Amino acid sequence: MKIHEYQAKEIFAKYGVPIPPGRVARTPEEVKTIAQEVGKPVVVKAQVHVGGRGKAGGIKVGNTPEEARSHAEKILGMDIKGLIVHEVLVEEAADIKEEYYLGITTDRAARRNIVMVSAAGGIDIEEVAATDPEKIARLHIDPAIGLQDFQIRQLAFEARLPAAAVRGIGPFLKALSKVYADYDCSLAEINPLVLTGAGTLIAADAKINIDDNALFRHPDLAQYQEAQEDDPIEAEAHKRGLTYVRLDGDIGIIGNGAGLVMTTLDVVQREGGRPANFLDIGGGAKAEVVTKAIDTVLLDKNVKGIFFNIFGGITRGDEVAKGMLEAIGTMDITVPIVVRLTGTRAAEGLQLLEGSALTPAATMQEGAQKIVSLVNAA
Amino acid sequence: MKIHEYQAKEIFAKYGVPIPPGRVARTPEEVKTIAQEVGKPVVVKAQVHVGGRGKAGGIKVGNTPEEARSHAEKILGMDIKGLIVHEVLVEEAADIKEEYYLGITTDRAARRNIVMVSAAGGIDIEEVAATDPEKIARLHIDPAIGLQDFQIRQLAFEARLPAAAVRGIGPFLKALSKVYADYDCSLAEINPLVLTGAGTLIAADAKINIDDNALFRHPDLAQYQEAQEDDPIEAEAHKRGLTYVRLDGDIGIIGNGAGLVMTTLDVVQREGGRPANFLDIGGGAKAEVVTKAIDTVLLDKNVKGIFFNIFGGITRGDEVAKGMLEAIGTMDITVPIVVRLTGTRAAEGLQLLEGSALTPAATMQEGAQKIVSLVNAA
Amino acid sequence: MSGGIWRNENSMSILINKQTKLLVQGVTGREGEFHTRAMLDYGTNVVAGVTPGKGGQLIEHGDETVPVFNTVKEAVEMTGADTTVIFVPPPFGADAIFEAVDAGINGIVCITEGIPIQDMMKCYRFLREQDGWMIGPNCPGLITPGECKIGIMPGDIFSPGEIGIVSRSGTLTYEIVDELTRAGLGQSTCVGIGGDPIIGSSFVDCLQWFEADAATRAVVLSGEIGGNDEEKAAEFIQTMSKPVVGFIAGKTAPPGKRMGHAGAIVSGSAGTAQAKIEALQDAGAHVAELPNQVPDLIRQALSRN
Amino acid sequence: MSGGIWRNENSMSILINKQTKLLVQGVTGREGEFHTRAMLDYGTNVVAGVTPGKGGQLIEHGDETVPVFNTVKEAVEMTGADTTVIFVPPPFGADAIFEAVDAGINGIVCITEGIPIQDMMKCYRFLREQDGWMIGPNCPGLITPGECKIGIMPGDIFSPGEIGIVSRSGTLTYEIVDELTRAGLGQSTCVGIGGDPIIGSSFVDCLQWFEADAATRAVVLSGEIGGNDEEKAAEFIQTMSKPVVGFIAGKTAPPGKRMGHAGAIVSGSAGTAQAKIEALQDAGAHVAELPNQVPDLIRQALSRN
Repeated sequence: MKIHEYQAKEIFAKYGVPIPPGRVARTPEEVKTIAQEVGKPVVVKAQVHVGGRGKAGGIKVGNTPEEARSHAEKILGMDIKGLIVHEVLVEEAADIKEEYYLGITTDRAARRNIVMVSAAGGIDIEEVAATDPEKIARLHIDPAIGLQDFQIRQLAFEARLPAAAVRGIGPFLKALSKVYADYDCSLAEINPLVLTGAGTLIAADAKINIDDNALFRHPDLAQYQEAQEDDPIEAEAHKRGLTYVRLDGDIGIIGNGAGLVMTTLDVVQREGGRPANFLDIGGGAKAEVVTKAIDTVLLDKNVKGIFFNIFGGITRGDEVAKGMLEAIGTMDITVPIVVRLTGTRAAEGLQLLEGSALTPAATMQEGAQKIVSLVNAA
Repeated sequence: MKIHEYQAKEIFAKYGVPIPPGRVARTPEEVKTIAQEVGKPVVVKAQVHVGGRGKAGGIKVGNTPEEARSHAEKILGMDIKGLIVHEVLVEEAADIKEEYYLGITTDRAARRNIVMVSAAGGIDIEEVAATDPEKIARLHIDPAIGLQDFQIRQLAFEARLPAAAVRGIGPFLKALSKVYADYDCSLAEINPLVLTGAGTLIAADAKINIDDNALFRHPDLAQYQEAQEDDPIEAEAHKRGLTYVRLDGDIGIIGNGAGLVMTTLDVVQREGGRPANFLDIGGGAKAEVVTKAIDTVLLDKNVKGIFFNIFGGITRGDEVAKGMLEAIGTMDITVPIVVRLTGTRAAEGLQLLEGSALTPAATMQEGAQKIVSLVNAA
Repeated sequence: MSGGIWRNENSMSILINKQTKLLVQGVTGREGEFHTRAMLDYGTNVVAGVTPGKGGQLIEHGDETVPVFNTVKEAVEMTGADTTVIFVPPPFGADAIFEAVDAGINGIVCITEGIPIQDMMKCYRFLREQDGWMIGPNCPGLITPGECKIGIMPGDIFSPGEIGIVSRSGTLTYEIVDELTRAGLGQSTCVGIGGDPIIGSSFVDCLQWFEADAATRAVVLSGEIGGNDEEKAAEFIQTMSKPVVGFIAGKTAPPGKRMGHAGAIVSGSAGTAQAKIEALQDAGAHVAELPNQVPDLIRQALSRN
Repeated sequence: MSGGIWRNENSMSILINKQTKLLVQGVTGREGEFHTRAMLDYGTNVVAGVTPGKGGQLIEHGDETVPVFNTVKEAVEMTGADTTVIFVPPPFGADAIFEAVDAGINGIVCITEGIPIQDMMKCYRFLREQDGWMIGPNCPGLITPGECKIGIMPGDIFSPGEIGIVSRSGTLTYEIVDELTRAGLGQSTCVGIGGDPIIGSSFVDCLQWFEADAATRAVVLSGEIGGNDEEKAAEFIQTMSKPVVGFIAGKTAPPGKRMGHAGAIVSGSAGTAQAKIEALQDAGAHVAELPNQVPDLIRQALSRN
């Protein structure tokens, strides 16, 4: 789960991390009021769950409260990569002398969390990672003992931070790793950590992603939960509890198991079709889930046909077939549906489908061929 | 460092552990007021840093506020093993159905912390440990992963707690181990954990000792710091930063290094003397420390002579001798002092002492013999 | 952990066989009990179950009776269980793994899906110090056809034979196994290692076991996009004497959601299907484009070997 | 950790010798610098120091120059240091130990007194997974006379020879060493293991090393009241081929302050001087009543052996 910059900063503030004075606003007037309270030039930042806000015009400096209000009028309601801006963070514009990068994320290959520090922070850090990887100091956290002070020193010295920052980043990295652990993060970043003209350090931007599997032990984060997807159908599918990813083709794909569904996409593409989505209904295909899946796929008006690919393992083929018949009986479906059933009780399942509007297939390849020709014929 | 029951309970309460309603009082009138607030029979408990309060008459149940006040009159000011009672904890008397024992301490042999649970809690737990050790379930905490839920279940089942307590002790043990870790305890106990007639669990008594070496990271505990010793000279020595233990003989013993001082006690005893104390001045014998050490030993009016046993390692013998001469020059000392110096610059040191009131000795044994005969001759 | 290779006396399969004494953690839950019965039906030697607070209960199934204990320690002491399969809900997954290790269990199969990644990191760190092995979490389990099934896979699609299978996904594996069985190619052992970021045994671990197993003549590796486990497997395949046939799912899948800067810095551009296919091919493995091509590639590889 | 036995090629002493390349952590502190100079005077091969933020400084001592680095990692990379001695203040003790281990240091001597016990528990847990060794904390260090001194003991009381010494205390050890040296009995290596509840190497570890060391003919074990390390040592002494002479301090010391119920439950009645003396005697060791009896007992033991 992603949370907004201002929410991440609220968390960091609890851990003693200095952040610029300011707060979130939902109207231009509020923005002006906050800018007046701050009493210095402010930055107005769009709060959306998508990267590249700055380049899309979602971050502006207001030198006066009136200028801040006027920026807010443009930013609030702005569409950034399909997401509408409902909130902006208004805070004192940092007096930036240098920008550093601090980040922690999961390093899957090492099966450990990795901490990264760079003296070349700011929006170009990914560029730095690609072209000058040695400019990013990194090391792994041993889960048995956590981030140790010597590692913080090592990162600071290896990143060649200036002496003031070497002494200063300790509390920032400690807070970052504590937040990371306490909130079950999959990512926690302070970028940039700003060294100001006055020689102090401040977290000018912050980012936190939470491991969805761990949300059960963070009931306090429920308030931050909102649509994470830029696509409205993906958002709706998520609400319905389905694993759905929208693609740009015209054949809806539904199957059980991520590997099988991905393979189904590959086979359909290989037969000349263009998948409209990825949808994994998981194990145990109850009629209700089948109905929800078909309905979700059809929210995409580009869909001209559906390929249902089920390997009956623990899921029994005859029950899947019953679920499908029940589903299509209650829905008004105009596109062709090809159903491939294999595995446990597949024969019984296919028998049940005989005489229905559904087109049966014996193998994945046959099913892919059938749906492609049906959609092309339409 | 030991802290009082009511202080330990304040900490446990922060961790969500249910404790009986009540608070600490310093006068009988306060006790009556608290008993009135509680509105039920209360227990009045002496707060002193010594065991066996109950048997000494320091714990009494008051069925009415007036009775509580009357008990408090007797308990406040009471002398329990040399310590005067200044405070009492007044709290609702628990409706005890069963008493359990929960404790964590350092198991030096295993180099790990050990958790113990018994269904036979209460004041006789040590008796249980001696006679029915199998009635105490125990297991070690792996410092890499901490106390795990399965261990809590294992302790509860192996201690043969009733089903209600098996389910209920989880939060108590988790809080206990969290307090233990967060406060650098060397001991944390809830004894008894009371199962009330109503079927709920409540911590009726609590005990916490803190690792002195870790006090630097617990500035919040400074408020709890007070004399830990029942002996006034020990308390005074502690205040002066000396490692002093009072014994019941008449020969004061001062040396550098615990092992050497302990050996000096043994040798003096072997030569027929009776040591009055253990005093380790540690490394680097500055004149000031020598003065403080002699002064402290002489606070004990039984002392009829002093044996100074120094192995000059890093501590140089000539500097020790200078320190001693300076010390006795400024003090009015009437008892004989034997000084044994060996190691680095010992010869120079002994030369300096020539002509002084101090009796030199070449070996530990010779020194012991000299002080014993001097004291016996006095 | 990764070095701990379990072998039975005759090395007739990897990790599990007829002698395996299985414990089921979470045995009285809906999933746990359902699959306990299915495993008993398959012939798996289920000797005990654990559900805290239900110690003393019995699970009766046909002629067989599985006793339920409160703790794994007690179950191991009373029945000699050496392997466990975990069906507990995700908040209790890591605790169940720790309990199994602490009680001296040698092999762990964790079916549970949704265990927090920080929990698994601690588990993995801890497991690496031990001698045993773990498959999963979030996996279908493993099976030595005709001898022992531990997990949730449909037993009837498998047949005994000489092909080892290791896979990150569930139903896709069944698809491949089904093709093999129908083509007359039986399996020595089939391992679903699970799709989570942190898993007990990797492709490389399983390939080592198959390489050392006298009963396995060739191996099918079924991977998918994400991570770099397939690339690491390719490195090991170069050192193997036995042929490996690969299949990678996700050739047309869109790039995964980005994880901020840090994710990009760590993973770089790795993890695409194309990169994995090329790594396997460079290592000498044959890579099928469709699951139904796997049996032919296996036959060709065996005839060449 | 406890199994990691370091041996030099000719096994002429335990743990340290002329080849030891020593790093000093906390080298610019008052204690650190003072003892660095004393160790250089003794002939110890001090190759580097570490004080964060003082990297680049040099410590000049006579003809010798010790470079200071910001991190242990850098110091090891630049100088090949293999052993470290730690003089940092107690709040940073555990961190210094972790840093040394992480940088690949093989031997650690921790002089620091007052490290919190929970810190040391984590260190010990971590060290046990490594191959190296640690002496201390809260110890005087160790010395192979004439070759290498690591720690704070006065070098001039030691003389090279064949007696190994292992002790829990500082000045008492000097007392015994002084008696041995004056009696013409030199020492192979003398180890002060430290008096804290959690230490890196126990009596048993050191006895194993001495038993395996060709240069050591007999061992002096100097213990004191508290804990049960001496009792464990006695068990090991039964298996040793070399004679051991013991001394236990604290025969007349009052029983230690009680640690509530839990302490009594854990420790029981163990830890008295009498119990330790009897355990050693039952194991075949000769126990001196006074430190000055040690040389004679050693001579008797050697003549019998």
